Amino acid sequence: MTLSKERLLELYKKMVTIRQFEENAAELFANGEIPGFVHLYIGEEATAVGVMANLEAGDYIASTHRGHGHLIARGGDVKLMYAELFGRKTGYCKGKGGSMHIADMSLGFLGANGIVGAGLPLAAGAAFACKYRGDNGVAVCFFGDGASNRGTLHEALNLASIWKLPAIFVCENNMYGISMRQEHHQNIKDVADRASAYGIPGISVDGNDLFAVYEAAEEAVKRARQGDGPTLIECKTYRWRGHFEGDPTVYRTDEELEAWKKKDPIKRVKKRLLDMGVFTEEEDMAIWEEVKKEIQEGIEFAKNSPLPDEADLLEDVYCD
Amino acid sequence: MTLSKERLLELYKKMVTIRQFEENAAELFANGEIPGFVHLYIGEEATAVGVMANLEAGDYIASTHRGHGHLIARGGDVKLMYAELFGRKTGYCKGKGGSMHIADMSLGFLGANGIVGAGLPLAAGAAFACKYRGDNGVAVCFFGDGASNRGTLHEALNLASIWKLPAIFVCENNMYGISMRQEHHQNIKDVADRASAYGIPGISVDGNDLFAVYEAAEEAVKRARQGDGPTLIECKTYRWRGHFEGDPTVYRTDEELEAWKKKDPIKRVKKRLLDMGVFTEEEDMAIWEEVKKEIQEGIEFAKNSPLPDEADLLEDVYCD
Amino acid sequence: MPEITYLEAINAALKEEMRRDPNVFILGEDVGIFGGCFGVTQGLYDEFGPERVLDTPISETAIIGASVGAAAAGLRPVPEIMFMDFMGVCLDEIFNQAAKMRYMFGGRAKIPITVRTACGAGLGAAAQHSQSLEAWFAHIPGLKVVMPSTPADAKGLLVSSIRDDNPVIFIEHKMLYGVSGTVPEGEYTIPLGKADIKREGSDATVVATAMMVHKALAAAETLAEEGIEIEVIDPRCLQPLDKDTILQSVEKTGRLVIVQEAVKFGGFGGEIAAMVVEEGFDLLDAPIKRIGAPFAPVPFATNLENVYLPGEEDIIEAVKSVV
Amino acid sequence: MPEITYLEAINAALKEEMRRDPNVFILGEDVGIFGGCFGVTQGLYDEFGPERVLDTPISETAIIGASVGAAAAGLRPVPEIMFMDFMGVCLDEIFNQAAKMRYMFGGRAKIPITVRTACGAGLGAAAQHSQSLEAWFAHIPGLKVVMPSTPADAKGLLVSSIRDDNPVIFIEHKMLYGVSGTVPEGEYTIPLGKADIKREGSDATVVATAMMVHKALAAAETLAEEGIEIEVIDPRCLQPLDKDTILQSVEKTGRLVIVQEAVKFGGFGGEIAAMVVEEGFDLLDAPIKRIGAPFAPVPFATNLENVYLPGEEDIIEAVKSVV
Ligand SMILES: Cc1ncc(C[n+]2csc(CCOP(=O)(O)OP(=O)(O)O)c2C)c(N)n1
Ligand SMILES: Cc1ncc(C[n+]2csc(CCOP(=O)(O)OP(=O)(O)O)c2C)c(N)n1
Ligand SMILES: [Mg+2]
Ligand SMILES: [Mg+2]
Repeated sequence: MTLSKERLLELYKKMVTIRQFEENAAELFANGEIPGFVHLYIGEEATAVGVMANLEAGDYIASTHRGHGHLIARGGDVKLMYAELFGRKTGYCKGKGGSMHIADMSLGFLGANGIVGAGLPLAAGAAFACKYRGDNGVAVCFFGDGASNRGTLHEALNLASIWKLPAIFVCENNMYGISMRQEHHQNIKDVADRASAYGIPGISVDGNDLFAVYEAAEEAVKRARQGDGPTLIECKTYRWRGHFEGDPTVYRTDEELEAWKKKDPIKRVKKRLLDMGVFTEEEDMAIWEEVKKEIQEGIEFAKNSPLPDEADLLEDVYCD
Repeated sequence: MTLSKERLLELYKKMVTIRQFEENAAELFANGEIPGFVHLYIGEEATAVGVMANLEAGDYIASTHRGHGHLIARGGDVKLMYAELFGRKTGYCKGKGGSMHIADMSLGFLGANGIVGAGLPLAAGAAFACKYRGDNGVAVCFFGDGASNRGTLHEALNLASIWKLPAIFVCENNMYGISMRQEHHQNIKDVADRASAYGIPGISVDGNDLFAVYEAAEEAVKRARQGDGPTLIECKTYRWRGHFEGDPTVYRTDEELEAWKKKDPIKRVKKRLLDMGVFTEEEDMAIWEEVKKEIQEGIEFAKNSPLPDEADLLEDVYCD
Repeated sequence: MPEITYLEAINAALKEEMRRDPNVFILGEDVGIFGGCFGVTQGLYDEFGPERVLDTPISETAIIGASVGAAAAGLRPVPEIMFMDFMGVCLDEIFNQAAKMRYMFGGRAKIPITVRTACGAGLGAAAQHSQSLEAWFAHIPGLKVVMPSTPADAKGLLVSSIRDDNPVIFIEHKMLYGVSGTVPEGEYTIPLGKADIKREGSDATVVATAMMVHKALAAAETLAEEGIEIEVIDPRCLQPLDKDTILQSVEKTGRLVIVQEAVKFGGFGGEIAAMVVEEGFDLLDAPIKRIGAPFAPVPFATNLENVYLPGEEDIIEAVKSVV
Repeated sequence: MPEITYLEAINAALKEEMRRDPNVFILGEDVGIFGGCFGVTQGLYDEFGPERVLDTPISETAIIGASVGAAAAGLRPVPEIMFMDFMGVCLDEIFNQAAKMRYMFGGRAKIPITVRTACGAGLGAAAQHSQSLEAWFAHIPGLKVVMPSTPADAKGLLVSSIRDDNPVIFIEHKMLYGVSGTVPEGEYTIPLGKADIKREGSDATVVATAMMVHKALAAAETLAEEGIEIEVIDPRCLQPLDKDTILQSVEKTGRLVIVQEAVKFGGFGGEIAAMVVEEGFDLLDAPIKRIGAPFAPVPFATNLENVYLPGEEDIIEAVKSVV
């Protein structure tokens, strides 16, 4: 791993941004300021950031219903994100998509997705485009442990394998698909075990460890760019919030949640950065403050943005 | 393996019946007497017969587009089968289904299927019904190497595994899905390798060896009836005919075909039965003659059967 | 008669049928202790246990495929597809397997499966969680399609659906779950294929489904104040469709307005309009009006979703344009 | 003008567009050296090689899903789904992904994908290989739906579809592959959304699609002998639908017969009928007649399939009943 001090601080700041973005989203949702469904990423920050740190301009990402963290990690603009959550004209999708459909094509971010597992073949296709053009790009697909039981996983991984596509399939195993624990929804210990069914490498890492995720993704991205085909990476992690905001989480215990909070991915990086002398406690506090300001600005931007024009309802269905 | 002489002769006769049924179907199709698509099973007889020999009344079977062999192995009536291929009122489906949809619910035969891979979840469901009722039944699903790349495989095997369903998934790996060779459509040597992705046993056997197939299925059926869950069995075999009648088979060589014809599953059993002293050459010839008569009777029955009544066109859409 | 919600009515129907017939079981994502994404299956897991209330993986293809297999083998599965928008993931199992097996097998199979699912917008759930796709299913021979608008209908129709030996697509509207209404005491059924006249009137016939029945009834109140009496007909089932009740009403009123929440273009309203023109052309004194969503996916922003959805005003305007 | 078959016309369009634009590629089951189940892609593998003519596993979900991803990333995929009946296996990728991405993303994506598929009965291929399901797609905002009936239309419309920046469902009728017709020399396009008057007439308007255009033209010959001149309109695209050409014809004839091969109930013919009643009620001098398949799956036996399919006689009878 060859991350400079600046890069480390940048990644850390992204994790903090995700955390604060989501904490505020929870509050705004509770206050009735965000309509629809909101799925938060708190507790899983290391996964998005560790993977995305390996990507470059020209790469593609297919995200999920739990996509805020992915987009922030990719460099998305929190202003446009909040504006979208609020359903404003200035949002990423002009208010037409909402949390479950935020996309940023300029970042190769092919959208959050309301259909579980739908991103898998999309990413295979984007990876195919990179290979077809020979432009050295790769495509990453995030998906959950629950999604790993959809047929799309099977078909997409098989296709990516036989065509040796530059794709990285990242399973965010947060132990649950809504209420269903992994041990009930599949009869294997690691989702990564499924890689052998497609003749591709599969690796399972601690998804709360930024460095472990980074290294696994680094290797996978390298393989992909070299033309050696796809990799399945499983990141074991946990979502602190309910499945969606409003979920009473009857299916899990407080103890389990508390145990995972002790493994807070942000605190872990922080400790490491302190140990490494990358920053001091004060500098850390400054980062949190700086992010807080950006988040507040994002929320203000959203709140002050106009609603979509009703006259635009039928725009954007077709290209001309 | 504990097959009596009578059972061995019975199984052998079934293989001969499949062979002759199909050879005649090829000719009848060429003569324009059978409309639609016909997919023949010649060369794969040991698989259907070896598996089905382990089943009992009350068990279920989900078949494929290449289903004639399965139904004959299960004890289907060749008269009703030919009548169906001919599109006659007396056929298994009153002429409404044809080759791709022959079913016999009284034998638990849930139908050939025109949709590749569709039988997999159907069989899981039938196995569930057996388990739900506690009636000791099992369900077998046949599917091809090509079908093993459909999402239904993934979802059905996962479901069967977590619910420990009494299901046996039999992949008939005849090396091709239409024109696509297995090594091009998947990046694994054995389809059976996929079993580990679901935490179930997977075994690969010589599908042209009746005894090998029988033993693998015996074990799998035992496991299923004991409540130990599903098994994936791969039977390596080869179809002598084109994918469907009329296929010019540009995608394979004559040498390959000839090499496989040398591994004729029927000749192999015959040799074994001769060696074992189960029958003599003369008795074998008598079997072929007997079958020939039954087949001819079946064809006559079909030819002499009336067409479906046009007035019945709208019958059978709904139950009352 | 007791007053309960649409959600409670569906829950009660499930419970009663499961008590009555041991072959009935339910399966789907989070239908167990979670009680279903919208809470419809709450309490069933406690009463019937994991053998008859089965949480499934996120595998809609297997959920429906296995249900069809279990039905072919003699059980009566009631699978839940959480949002109707997910039907594209398991459609083959519905339209090529469940719907056609009986016919393809010459009448020698029956597939008694009731697929419950939630349609409709109004929740800010955007394009992939808000659709009304009933038209797809009504077009497929072999399926029955039920779309209740009230608690009483939901309960009686769900009981009938579960007892029916054919595959039934039972479409619940997610914005109706909280709506209350009286339901008959005790066990009752409502036949599949019988429309209900929700309000009588003589000036125009309004055929509406699901949520739109409520909008039509609200419009009726407003119109009544202006002296216009509309007859509001809820087909309740799209297949079989009760043509007679619709035609009889048009005979009386001479005017027809059809209201659906689904995208208007290519929607089921076209079938009703075409049927009336074919079979009751001479009954019509004015053009038929159809109301439905415009030709766009469901937008997220609340203000856009509100204009997108057909509403009371649209109905009032359409009625006034024909009377 | 050269005379070629419908199949050759489609093959030529693919070849020309692949030569013209390196971003165009095709993928599907057996489209390579096998040349496609019906032979439509014959020769393309030889010319363009395995990089641009991709044989896929039997994984329709991945075929379409990957096509959508590749299109979002800037390519122009032309996937083939061997039979339209298999659409239930990849419908989510079509209607929730391809069709909606642009709208959901606020207009900031384009998905230029042309899904080719074969519809239609007549081959004895039975219930799961004979369907016409165009109504499903026409109901989905974001898709264009094309259904050519002649070699010339097939070629010009396929070229336009491939060049179009929107997802297009291009529906070929398998019984038309062998039908010949003249096509213009050289490169040409036909705009999506423009109907074609296949025969002029003044006594009744017959709107027909795909194979039914040919049956309508045959019926026209017979009717002409009896002095009845029908105008045969082929919409060619269901979305966008050329309403004007239909309404203008009805204005002239006052009579409308709509013919589709698909199951009549809930089919696209209902949309046309309803549209005309809404927008051209006063133009009609007689009830609209719709012709389509009866409410049953496609039967296997040839004699049943023949009665099942709408034919020339049905059209003649319908026309006579309204003129
Ligand atoms: C095809 C489909 N089925 C079901 C759903 C409903 N749903 C939304 S998120 C979710 C759970 C997803 O679990 P997982 O993949 O583990 O992701 P996580 O939410 O844990 O991040 C479900 C069932 C859906 N959106 N799409
Ligand atoms: C979902 C689906 N896709 C494609 C087809 C067309 N098709 C029919 S058989 C077949 C090949 C099947 O290969 P395999 O599963 O290996 O069975 P085999 O024919 O070799 O016995 C294909 C592609 C289909 N019927 N259904
Ligand atoms: Mg999860
Ligand atoms: Mg095969």
